[in-house]
Amino acid sequence: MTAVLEVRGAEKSFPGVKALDGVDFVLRAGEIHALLGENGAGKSTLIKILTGIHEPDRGEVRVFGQAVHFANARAAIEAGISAVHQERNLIPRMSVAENIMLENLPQRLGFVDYAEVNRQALLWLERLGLEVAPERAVRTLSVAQMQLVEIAKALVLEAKILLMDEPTASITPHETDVLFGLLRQLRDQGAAIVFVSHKLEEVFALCDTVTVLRDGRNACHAVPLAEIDRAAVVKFMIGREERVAKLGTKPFDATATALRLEDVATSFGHAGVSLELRRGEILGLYGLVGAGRSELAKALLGVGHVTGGRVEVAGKEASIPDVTTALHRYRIGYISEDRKAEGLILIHDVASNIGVTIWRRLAGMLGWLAEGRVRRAVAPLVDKLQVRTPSLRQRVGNLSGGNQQKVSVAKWLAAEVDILIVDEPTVGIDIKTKTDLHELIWQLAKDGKAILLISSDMPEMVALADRILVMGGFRVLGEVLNDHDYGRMSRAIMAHIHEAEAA
Amino acid sequence: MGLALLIVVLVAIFATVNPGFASPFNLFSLTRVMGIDMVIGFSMMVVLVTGGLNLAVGSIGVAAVMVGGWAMQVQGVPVLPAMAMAVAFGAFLGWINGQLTVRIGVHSFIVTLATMSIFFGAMIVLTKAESFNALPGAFVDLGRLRYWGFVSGMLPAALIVGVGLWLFFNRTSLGREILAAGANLEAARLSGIRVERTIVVAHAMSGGLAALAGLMLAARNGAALPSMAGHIGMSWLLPAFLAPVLGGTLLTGGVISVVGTALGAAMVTIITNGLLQLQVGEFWVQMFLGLILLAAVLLDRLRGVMAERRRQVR
Amino acid sequence: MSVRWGLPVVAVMGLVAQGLVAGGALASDTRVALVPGGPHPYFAAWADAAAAAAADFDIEAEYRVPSAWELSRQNEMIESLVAQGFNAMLVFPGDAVGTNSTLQELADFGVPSAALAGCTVDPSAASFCLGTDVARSAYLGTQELIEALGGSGKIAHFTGFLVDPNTQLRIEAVQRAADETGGAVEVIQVIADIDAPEPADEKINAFLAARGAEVDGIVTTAWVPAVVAATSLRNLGDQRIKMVGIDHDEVVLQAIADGFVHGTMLQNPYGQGYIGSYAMDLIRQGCAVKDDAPWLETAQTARFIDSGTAFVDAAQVADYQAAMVAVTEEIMATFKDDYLACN
Amino acid sequence: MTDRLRALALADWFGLLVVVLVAGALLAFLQPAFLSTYNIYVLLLSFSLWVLVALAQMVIIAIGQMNLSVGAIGGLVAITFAGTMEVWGLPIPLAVLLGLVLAALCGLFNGVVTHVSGISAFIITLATLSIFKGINIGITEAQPFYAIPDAVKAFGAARLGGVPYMLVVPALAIVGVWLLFNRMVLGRQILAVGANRHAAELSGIRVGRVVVIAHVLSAVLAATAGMLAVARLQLGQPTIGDDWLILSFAAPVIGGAILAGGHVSVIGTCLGVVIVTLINNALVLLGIDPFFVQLLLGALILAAVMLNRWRERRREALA
Repeated sequence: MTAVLEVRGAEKSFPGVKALDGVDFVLRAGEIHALLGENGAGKSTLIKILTGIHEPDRGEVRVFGQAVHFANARAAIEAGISAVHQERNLIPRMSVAENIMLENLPQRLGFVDYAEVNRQALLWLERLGLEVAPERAVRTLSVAQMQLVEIAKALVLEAKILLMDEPTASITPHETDVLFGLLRQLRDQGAAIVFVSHKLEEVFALCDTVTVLRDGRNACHAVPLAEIDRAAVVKFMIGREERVAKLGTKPFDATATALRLEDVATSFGHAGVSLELRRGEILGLYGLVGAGRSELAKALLGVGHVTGGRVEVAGKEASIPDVTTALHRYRIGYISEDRKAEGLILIHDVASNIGVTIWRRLAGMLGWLAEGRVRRAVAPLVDKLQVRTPSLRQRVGNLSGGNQQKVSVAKWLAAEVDILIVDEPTVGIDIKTKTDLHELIWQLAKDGKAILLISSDMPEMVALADRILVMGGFRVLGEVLNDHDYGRMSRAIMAHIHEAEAA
Repeated sequence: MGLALLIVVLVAIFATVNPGFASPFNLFSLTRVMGIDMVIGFSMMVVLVTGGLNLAVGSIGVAAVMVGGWAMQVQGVPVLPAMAMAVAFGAFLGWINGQLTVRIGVHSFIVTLATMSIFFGAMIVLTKAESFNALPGAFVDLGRLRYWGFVSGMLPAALIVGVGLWLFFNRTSLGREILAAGANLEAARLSGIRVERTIVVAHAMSGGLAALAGLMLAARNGAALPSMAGHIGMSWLLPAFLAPVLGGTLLTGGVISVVGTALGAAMVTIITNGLLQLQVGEFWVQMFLGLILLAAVLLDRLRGVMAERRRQVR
Repeated sequence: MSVRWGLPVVAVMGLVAQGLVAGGALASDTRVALVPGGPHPYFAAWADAAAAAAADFDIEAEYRVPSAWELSRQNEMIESLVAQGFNAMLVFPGDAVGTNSTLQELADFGVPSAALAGCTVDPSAASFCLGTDVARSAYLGTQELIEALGGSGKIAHFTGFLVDPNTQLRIEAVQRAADETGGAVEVIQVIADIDAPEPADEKINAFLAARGAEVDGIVTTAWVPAVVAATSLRNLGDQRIKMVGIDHDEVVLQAIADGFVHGTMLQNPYGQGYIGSYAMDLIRQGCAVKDDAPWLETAQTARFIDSGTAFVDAAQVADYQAAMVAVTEEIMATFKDDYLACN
Repeated sequence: MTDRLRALALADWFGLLVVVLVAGALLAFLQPAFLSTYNIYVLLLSFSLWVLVALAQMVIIAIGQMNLSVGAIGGLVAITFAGTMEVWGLPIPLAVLLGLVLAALCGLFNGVVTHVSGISAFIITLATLSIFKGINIGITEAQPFYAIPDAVKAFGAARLGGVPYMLVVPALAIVGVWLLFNRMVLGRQILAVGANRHAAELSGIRVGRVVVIAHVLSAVLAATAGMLAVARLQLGQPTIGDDWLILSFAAPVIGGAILAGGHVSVIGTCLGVVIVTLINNALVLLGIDPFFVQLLLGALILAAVMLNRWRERRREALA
């Protein structure tokens, strides 16, 4: 097989960091090639070089044997490389079809030919099994549908080289199956596909070859996946054996109810949601993206409102009009799944990000906030959570993803909440830090906090939760008592989901 | 700070080319304009940190001053309570802006675009556009206050306000909350901050500061004039935006530089004054002002980029 | 006017040094600056007047324009001129009230000043006000209009910025002239705040559309409305509606010649600049302003000198400048004796 | 058919259309002269000028930026147009062309400086506003140019019943801009850049080029407005453009444009201009005391914005 894409000795430095330090990468026609690595290993830099966003400082990139220098994204597209990027890259007010065709809108007499736009887009929607009208505005779609539009947008170019950066992050298992079928079909037709994912299960299910990066270098280079196993891949990624989170036993008082929902309906559209969360317990909320889990959390916090049923906090009926009340009266905290948009203030420093929940409490007369007091309140938490930061003055935006997540946990520890809602705590976080965070959450529960864990990461759920509520369509589909056996638990959970899909 | 350096260079150039620049008379009038422009700049700055804008600074300033003038001249209210009334009235108008912004849920640009007309129009209706020119001597004397023979009282006044603002935004919970909400509204909301309130407070502060700037200008003019900020208060907009923007306050919110705003105002006043002194053809002054401002903005940007590079390398 | 691309530094420094030695006895040390409220065509004649005065009286006289029509810009300009060594100031008040504090400071610094073209409101540090009595001009213009209408009819008044104190006086004066007819003449509409040409065009034409058939006369008391109204009447081809404009814009003058505008209330900017510079030089040389001079009293000040207000209609429009030169010469002839006490 | 009606009722500008019709009916009832041929002509004249000003701003709002220098560009081109004809005796078409080229250069400057420096266009155009206006004042020394060729004057004054000839220019501009944003790749790219700059970049759109083109387009539209103002006023006033800023933002925003970028409505903007024009017209037609004019203008603009926002929320609730 011929190499359609070849990277030799790529180097790329950013001020202060050497992101790529002599990386090789070879992609052949007719293969699906997994590109793996921890955050900061250089994956995204390599992808950005291949899509024309960055230029390498040194080394060469060859496409179909020709040395290329991409000045911008357009140049990469023209060279025959198309990509599904990790970030959302759709124009919300434009139609599905126009988004898909945006790189190359068909024209007639200088005007966009919308009939043709819709016709071509529809072909790909059908192949992906996405049943939405091509004229529909993207902003009215669900997250999973948007992800599929994103994929269609990359496929429509019919490029010989396809880069897919975490394409399955927010789509359902069924949609994932359809996508994988399609990718295999494209591969068999001779396309070369790069597949980036944190879900090793998917990598082993789909890919033929793997390249792992670590610290800007090749940990391995184009190894056939048939020849190695999961443990070996993980070792390539983190440089040693995977450390299993040390979670001891965690008895909790079954009588101390922290939060109770009875037949709750919300302005987001939840109906008949009941649950009970005890102090010291980790209650999992499992469900696919769009099941209504984060929305439930937000309704409890007062971002939306509870329109029916009864909410009790620590045994007393609670009405929560806004987040301030949730935090200061009922001591409920929420670690958002979207760190950048909802969790952290990236342009502010560590001290401010952690202190934000307790400024009111620390303030003296006339709201006076002595710097020393904030520092004394914040510094122990930074130590306790082992946030790696040069100082409390460091901008949070300059920290790594894992450390950012620790900061957002720290701010709720500072607030001394009793009930902590943790939403997708380890999305986009590398394996090392992930283990730390699991231990941290476990420890928090052990210290007596009631934790509502929202996660789409089944292994995480099975490892951490005491009980798992399965959600779908803004309702509770069922409950599973966790015995920490992955196989049994995942079957039980999926059974609830399939039952609901069938009904 | 790059601006401080730029200011030193400009002063050196102007003082060398025209000794009149450094004369006590000129320094006095320069520091007086500087002080007023600083407070106008602060007035815009406190709204910029929320990621909003306040186009009505001029309208509020004039409306509040007319209230103060009416209180002093017609009602015989003593100077200090009358000034407090004017500031409170300005804050009230700002509060209206804040409430409208939060309630309607549109950008404050649009809200204040409408209210700048409304406040100014109401002021004209109520005053019949007549000025108050028999203000108490104690008030008018504030405009003539002079220290060491060449510093107008306006400058220390503005600096005191600046120190107050710096403390407010760096050392009080409310100030920090405004900054947090300005940087990331949703994150602040989910951290238990009443974000709507921070926006309303920022607008009210902006109104109060605009009123204060108006009072300073009224003291300088010796009268409360409906015309002092131009048609619907438009002539304040340039100094209002230039000072914070040159000083590094982000239009997207969340970052504040009180010192920068003060230096920005100082630089604009010095450039304007210096250009007048240089006797470039007077009709061309405005163009040179624009060019120098553009150069300053670009230079500052370049400096920022370089500093960022250096910082990252370290 | 010449555009100066930087005077030789030495010369500037010399001049400044000279200027800063205040109260010198040399005949030619007067440096007078003529400062309008902002860029505006009305004041163009001041530049010529300044040049002529500089040559005739052996002084330095310069026309310096604030970069925008704002009181604060004008104040900055005036202060900077003093710093540059100008020692006498002729100012069109950016605000009839607000300019006083600046003039007071000039006086405190030993720089005499006078209000030119428009007046400041008393009490003022201005030595005198040489210019147009805006109220009187509006009043006389309205009377001319009423006469042209044959003593009765409906009239409209178009004027400038409401926040300009002069606008108040004009509105009142027009109303007063109409009231004096005992109801025969009625002011049916006042349109203000139309100093920018596009809104003026929009509003004046809207008015003509709504009440063009009803209205018999128009009086305008600001530059832009006069120009725009004259153009509109010309476009409409309407010679029925009588209009009295203000100032000497070519458009207005041509419309008078062509019969679309009845006449205009001329002012005398050249005379203002020329006589003003002359007076300032004398005051600098030790003359004092007399208290018992034949001052006129206006709504704004008790020390008013009329620089000449003339109504010009089709008969005089061809050589309106001659009329102004005559007025200027007339005032000049007795100015020193009438208004100043020199030793 | 009912689907079509429903789509119409859901369109951004439907509420505005209702407002315009109701306001028009009310005005016609209160003041019969409102519907007179001459008043229609006056309204259309105002509309002709303002709609170009509003479109000039709208193009920049579409990329999520602001152009504070529209008025300054309009004024500079106006006096250049008038001045070159008076002083150099340039033939009209050449003067028009020169004006457009000058505007394109101004826009190019705004766009390139904004893009290359990465500083917000708000700040850059705040500075260039001063520069362009300064050049204007420097050249004219505040004196108007009077010698406008008769052909230009005639064009500014000519009408066919209630329709001014001048309306041709904005009509072409409206159709052109509508086609641009709804049917042409460039327009869709402008909207894509405004909605999500990063996504647009990754979709192979040359963001810098699109931003610069939008600024050039904005300047050219402003220039067209400036030259029409000369034809209309029959003289080259240096103050042309001084008063454009508020309307330039008010009309697109009333028309449903999102200041953050990515969504503008040409029809909505036109209706926004109509509403502001109607308000101004009504204030004169109804003989409102001049002291109340500013207050009412602001209050009505606020009311229009609130109404539009209320409708939007209701529509979102329905969708």
